[in-house]
Amino acid sequence: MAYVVSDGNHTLRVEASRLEVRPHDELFQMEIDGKKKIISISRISPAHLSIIIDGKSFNVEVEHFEKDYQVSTRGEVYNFSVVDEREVTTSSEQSDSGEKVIKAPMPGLVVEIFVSEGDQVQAGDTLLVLEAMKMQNEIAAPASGIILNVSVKSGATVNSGDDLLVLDI
Amino acid sequence: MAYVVSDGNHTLRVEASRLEVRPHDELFQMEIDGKKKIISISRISPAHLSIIIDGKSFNVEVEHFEKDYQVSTRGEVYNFSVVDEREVTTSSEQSDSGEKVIKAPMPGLVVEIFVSEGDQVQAGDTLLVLEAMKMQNEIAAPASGIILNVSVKSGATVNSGDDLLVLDI
Amino acid sequence: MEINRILIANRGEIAVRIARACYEMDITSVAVFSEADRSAKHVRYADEAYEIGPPPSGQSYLVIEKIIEIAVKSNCQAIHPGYGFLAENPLLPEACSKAGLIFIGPSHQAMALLGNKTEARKLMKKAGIPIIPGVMEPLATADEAASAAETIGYPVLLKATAGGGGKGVRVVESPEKLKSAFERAQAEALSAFGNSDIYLEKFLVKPRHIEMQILADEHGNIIHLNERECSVQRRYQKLVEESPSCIVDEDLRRRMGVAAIEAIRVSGYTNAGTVEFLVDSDRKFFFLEVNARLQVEHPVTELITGVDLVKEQIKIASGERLSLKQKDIGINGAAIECRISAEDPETFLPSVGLIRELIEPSGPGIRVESGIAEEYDVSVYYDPLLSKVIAWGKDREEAIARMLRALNEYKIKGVKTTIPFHRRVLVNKAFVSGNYDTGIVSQIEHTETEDHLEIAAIAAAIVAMTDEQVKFTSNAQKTEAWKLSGRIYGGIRSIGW
Amino acid sequence: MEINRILIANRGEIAVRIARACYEMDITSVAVFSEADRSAKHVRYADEAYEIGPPPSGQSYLVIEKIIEIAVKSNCQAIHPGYGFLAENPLLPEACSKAGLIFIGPSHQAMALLGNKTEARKLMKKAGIPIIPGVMEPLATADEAASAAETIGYPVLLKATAGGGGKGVRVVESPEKLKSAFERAQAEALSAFGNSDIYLEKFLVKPRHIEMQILADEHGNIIHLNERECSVQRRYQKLVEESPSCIVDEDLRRRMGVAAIEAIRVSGYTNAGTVEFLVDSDRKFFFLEVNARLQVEHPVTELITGVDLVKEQIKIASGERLSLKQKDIGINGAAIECRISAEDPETFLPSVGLIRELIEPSGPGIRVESGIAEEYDVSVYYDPLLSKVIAWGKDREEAIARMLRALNEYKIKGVKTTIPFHRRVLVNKAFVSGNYDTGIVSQIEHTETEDHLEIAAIAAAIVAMTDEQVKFTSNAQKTEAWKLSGRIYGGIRSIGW
Repeated sequence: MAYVVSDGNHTLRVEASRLEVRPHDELFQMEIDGKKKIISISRISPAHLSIIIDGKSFNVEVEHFEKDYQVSTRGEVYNFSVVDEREVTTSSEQSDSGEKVIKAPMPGLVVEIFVSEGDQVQAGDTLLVLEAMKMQNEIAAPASGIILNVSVKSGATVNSGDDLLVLDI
Repeated sequence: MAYVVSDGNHTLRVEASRLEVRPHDELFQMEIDGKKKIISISRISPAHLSIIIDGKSFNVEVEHFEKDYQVSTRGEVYNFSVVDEREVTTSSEQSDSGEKVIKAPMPGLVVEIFVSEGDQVQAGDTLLVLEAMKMQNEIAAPASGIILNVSVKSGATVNSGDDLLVLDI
Repeated sequence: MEINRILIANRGEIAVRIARACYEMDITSVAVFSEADRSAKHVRYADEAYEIGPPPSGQSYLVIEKIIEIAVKSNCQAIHPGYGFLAENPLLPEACSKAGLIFIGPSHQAMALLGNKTEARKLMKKAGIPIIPGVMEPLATADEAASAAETIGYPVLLKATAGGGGKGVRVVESPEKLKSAFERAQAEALSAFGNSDIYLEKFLVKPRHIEMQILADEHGNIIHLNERECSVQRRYQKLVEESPSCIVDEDLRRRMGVAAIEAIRVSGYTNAGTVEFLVDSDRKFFFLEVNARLQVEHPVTELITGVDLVKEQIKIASGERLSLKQKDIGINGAAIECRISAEDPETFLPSVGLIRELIEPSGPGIRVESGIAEEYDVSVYYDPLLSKVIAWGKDREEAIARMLRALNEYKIKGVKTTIPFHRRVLVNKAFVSGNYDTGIVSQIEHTETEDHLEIAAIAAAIVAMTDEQVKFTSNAQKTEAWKLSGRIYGGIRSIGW
Repeated sequence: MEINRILIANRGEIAVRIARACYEMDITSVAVFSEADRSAKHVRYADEAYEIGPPPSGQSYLVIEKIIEIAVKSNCQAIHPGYGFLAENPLLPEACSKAGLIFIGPSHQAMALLGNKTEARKLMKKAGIPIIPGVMEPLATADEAASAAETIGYPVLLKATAGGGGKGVRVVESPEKLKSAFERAQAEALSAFGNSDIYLEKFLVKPRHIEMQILADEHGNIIHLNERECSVQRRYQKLVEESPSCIVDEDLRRRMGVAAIEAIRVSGYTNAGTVEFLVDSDRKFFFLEVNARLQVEHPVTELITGVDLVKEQIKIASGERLSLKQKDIGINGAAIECRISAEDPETFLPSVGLIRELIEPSGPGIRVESGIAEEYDVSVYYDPLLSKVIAWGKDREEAIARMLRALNEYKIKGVKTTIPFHRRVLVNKAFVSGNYDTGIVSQIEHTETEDHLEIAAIAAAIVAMTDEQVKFTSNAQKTEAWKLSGRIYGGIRSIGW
């Protein structure tokens, strides 16, 4: 299996095949950007791997939601997208102009909304206030544009990732 | 469901029925030796229960192997047998004379055996030496009697609960 | 009066901290909990626990009548409020004394006096303690605030008179931003404290936030237990605290101690409290406020003095005289605390979810005060503070090294936490040098590291490959009755980010 | 010579302890592991880790050539042996110096001298340090031992000359038991140390076991770091240790310190070491032996002195002068350690199995040194010591209260542990009074308690009822690939008791 792992700045091609399942670990043959390595993996828990590679020992924590991975090791945190190589060629590119959906960055209560459909806003303008964990958080416009749609009402409870507004930029 | 719970010195009849499954706990109606109580159970993990009963809060840890239960709470440890009431009447009593099987109290290596079939031994005599975790443990006769059978050989590795010898007492 | 049963009117790590002190003193601890907290650590830790209402704190942890009722019914002699919630609400000590209960904290009169920040400033000014220029009365409208700000000069600081913990606080750099900030501060103050009063003061540029820990018994004895440096703040919320402070020498410590003891004396304050000061670049100090409660950061003081502040609080509340004299209080080594919150370490946005894996640090010099456990559900209802790590070292350098080790050992899976932020603070040059001020957080950048990029990519690929090969059947889901879902599905489903 | 890479020739909690010190000193830690230890905590904690052989220690952790080979290949400058395994085998320091590696401990000459208990006793006798009457030469046969015992008078003690840690030790009350005991001691000594030599000495009735911690640099500077009381023993295995000792006053401490420093001086010993004494009921002390290594119980000394002994070991090994003088060493409060072993708390028989749930204590004054984690497999191959809990208090009473709290918080599911035993020690009247001797363990009874019998019975019935209703399908077992079996099946299957 080969995967394309990208953190936005770097894209790595990682090919992995399981060589051997042993009582206390599994051996994998890895090829990363052309370099071949044999590594030992012990999966301590679903999110927690012990990796030994060339004698170096790493505790690595991996959490993911679909293709979005967060990987931590030795105090460093990486946010990756991980895609099966076979899928890469068929995936289309996302546009970065036009409609921009502003999503709730956290669960909370919509305290106040400052804009309505059709309003012209500048980048940085406060669009609405979301209260969570007793803090009032101002949600600002990521770019200048026109409000196409307001998806929530004042007083509503939203979950992380829920649509708040749509902005035409 | 009713269970007969015994620690050797005390035998309690415990009847339990689930009243309600709530988002954060379950309510049970309990009857213990005739007294009725409603209790709240939150099962933190398979072996770890939080119980609130009349406002008293208990962390209780329960481990079991078949009908043998070990229950710990507030630093106290209880060893119970727990039997479904319907089974109690049909179970027969165990004899405590005649053949006594001496089992390995822990996994280990049989270092030396001091007795053979037919030997007469006194209570407290060393029968064999079992090495585990670098300590040599002398296994002594629990009572006087005659060795009917020696089930292991010197140098053998045994698991906890394996038969070592049979003694006629 | 001997205290042998205490109701803890709080939750989270501080409720566990207080229950621990009770255990060590052979006192029965009684917890209260909202419906959402049935399985929380403080409920499991306490000897007794009573449900107090629905999840929102306004219907549970903030309802004085319910707390008093449970305390009376469960035969408690005393209530410990912790910090936050009702800790600085004078109605609780007042209700306690009406119900014949001991409040483990100051009298309601002293609390009311100090809780009104403008009254407190007037009192301290009269007592000769230096204060920051500002308006002493609550401001009725944004316009009133605007004219006061013009007089004092920008930048100014808006603060809730009933405030604390960074809530209802806004810094305003220029006139056009005043109105919106004033309204936000009012709304936040109302939501957090049930009181929307806002006052205003001069905003000191790059000050250090240094506070003195006090113990005062009911017989007139007052001592201080050295300073805490709390300048690592974001939005007036402390993130890292340490003791001793790098800029406080013997002389400054003595002078701030005298001022702090005087502030406590003139306000008739008893029990544990903290006098907060701002210290400017000339090492002049200004009275800020008195925190009329045990503070989040009290453990750093405990580690360098050997004094258990919660036990001292209980002893004072039971009428005992302080057994400690000022000369008994020394400084042994250095201690640092990091507050671990369920927040994104870059944006500080809250993160909620189920704690799926938890490995806490330990070893030489490390103490953890935690309110969480595996399977604990971090909800939107309460403060995001999960736990605190406190490191002790023979000197500050050793304390920093140990804290870095502890942060490296600490694994909390299921929610995002501020652990990566704290690592950046601890290696920040200004922090390491000790020469920093309250502006330090804005200078701490997220430096992209590539050291372990390859290993991280390999791990991600291994997990992607393995998880594709493991198919769960619907049968396995039946075990959800045991709430094992977090553990079983942890590798393929993530909640909280 | 600066040390920046250290190979840790050990496993379990002590390997983690040493790796933690390396982390704090910015030194790369290199672990070795047997096949059975691939997932062990010390392997995951270290920066690098190399497999060293099959599970039995004779084929892995005890193979000097392999350890030296890995140290050289991985560019280490030094080897830390921990305690146990090769820690007191002079062949390791000898092999180190041949390979150009630093051994973090004494020279092989000093170790060989002190490792031979009979030679050590002769040396100390010559230096004027009081010793216990006994035979100074290894005894060739049981008959030889019998005649020596007749001369000295029963009871006598058989001890391995290469010994330590209670292995190869037997007390013999009467002549008829001598032969069997002698043979058992020889066999145990051979298995544990590769050397079956046994010597014999007078067995003091009800002595206290008190030892002095020493630091000695390579420039002739030697200091002691107070005593440790280690009288809570079973089969010469220490179970609970504390510092300071209740019977050591300033004068006795000074005199034992002088004797200990002299013992170290005359043996040319460097690095950290411990001089063990027996103290009789008249508070006369007798030299027992020098432990030529870091000891299991070193943390109690660290907590009352603030000195990190592992860091000091590394600094001494790199040739530094001691930065501490005798006058810098004080006593701050009191500390107690409990050794938590995978053993039945009544019979002390070993217990093996998978750690299914682990909750470690923390909070004020509590330190844990642990070699285990959830999913860790406690195997039959190694010492049953899982971890150590160390409690600090401003006085002994507070340290005991905190230790009881910590033991109450500590949850290890999957194996039996000695935690219940330790609880009984800590509430034992003789222990609490401080007036106890090495016979204390035999007086600690398992008192049947009925306080929580009903609640325990209710919990058992609930689990019985719930588990009958939960049926696992064979599909669920497929998830065993993730080693989740312990967690998933934990409630219905038990391994280890």
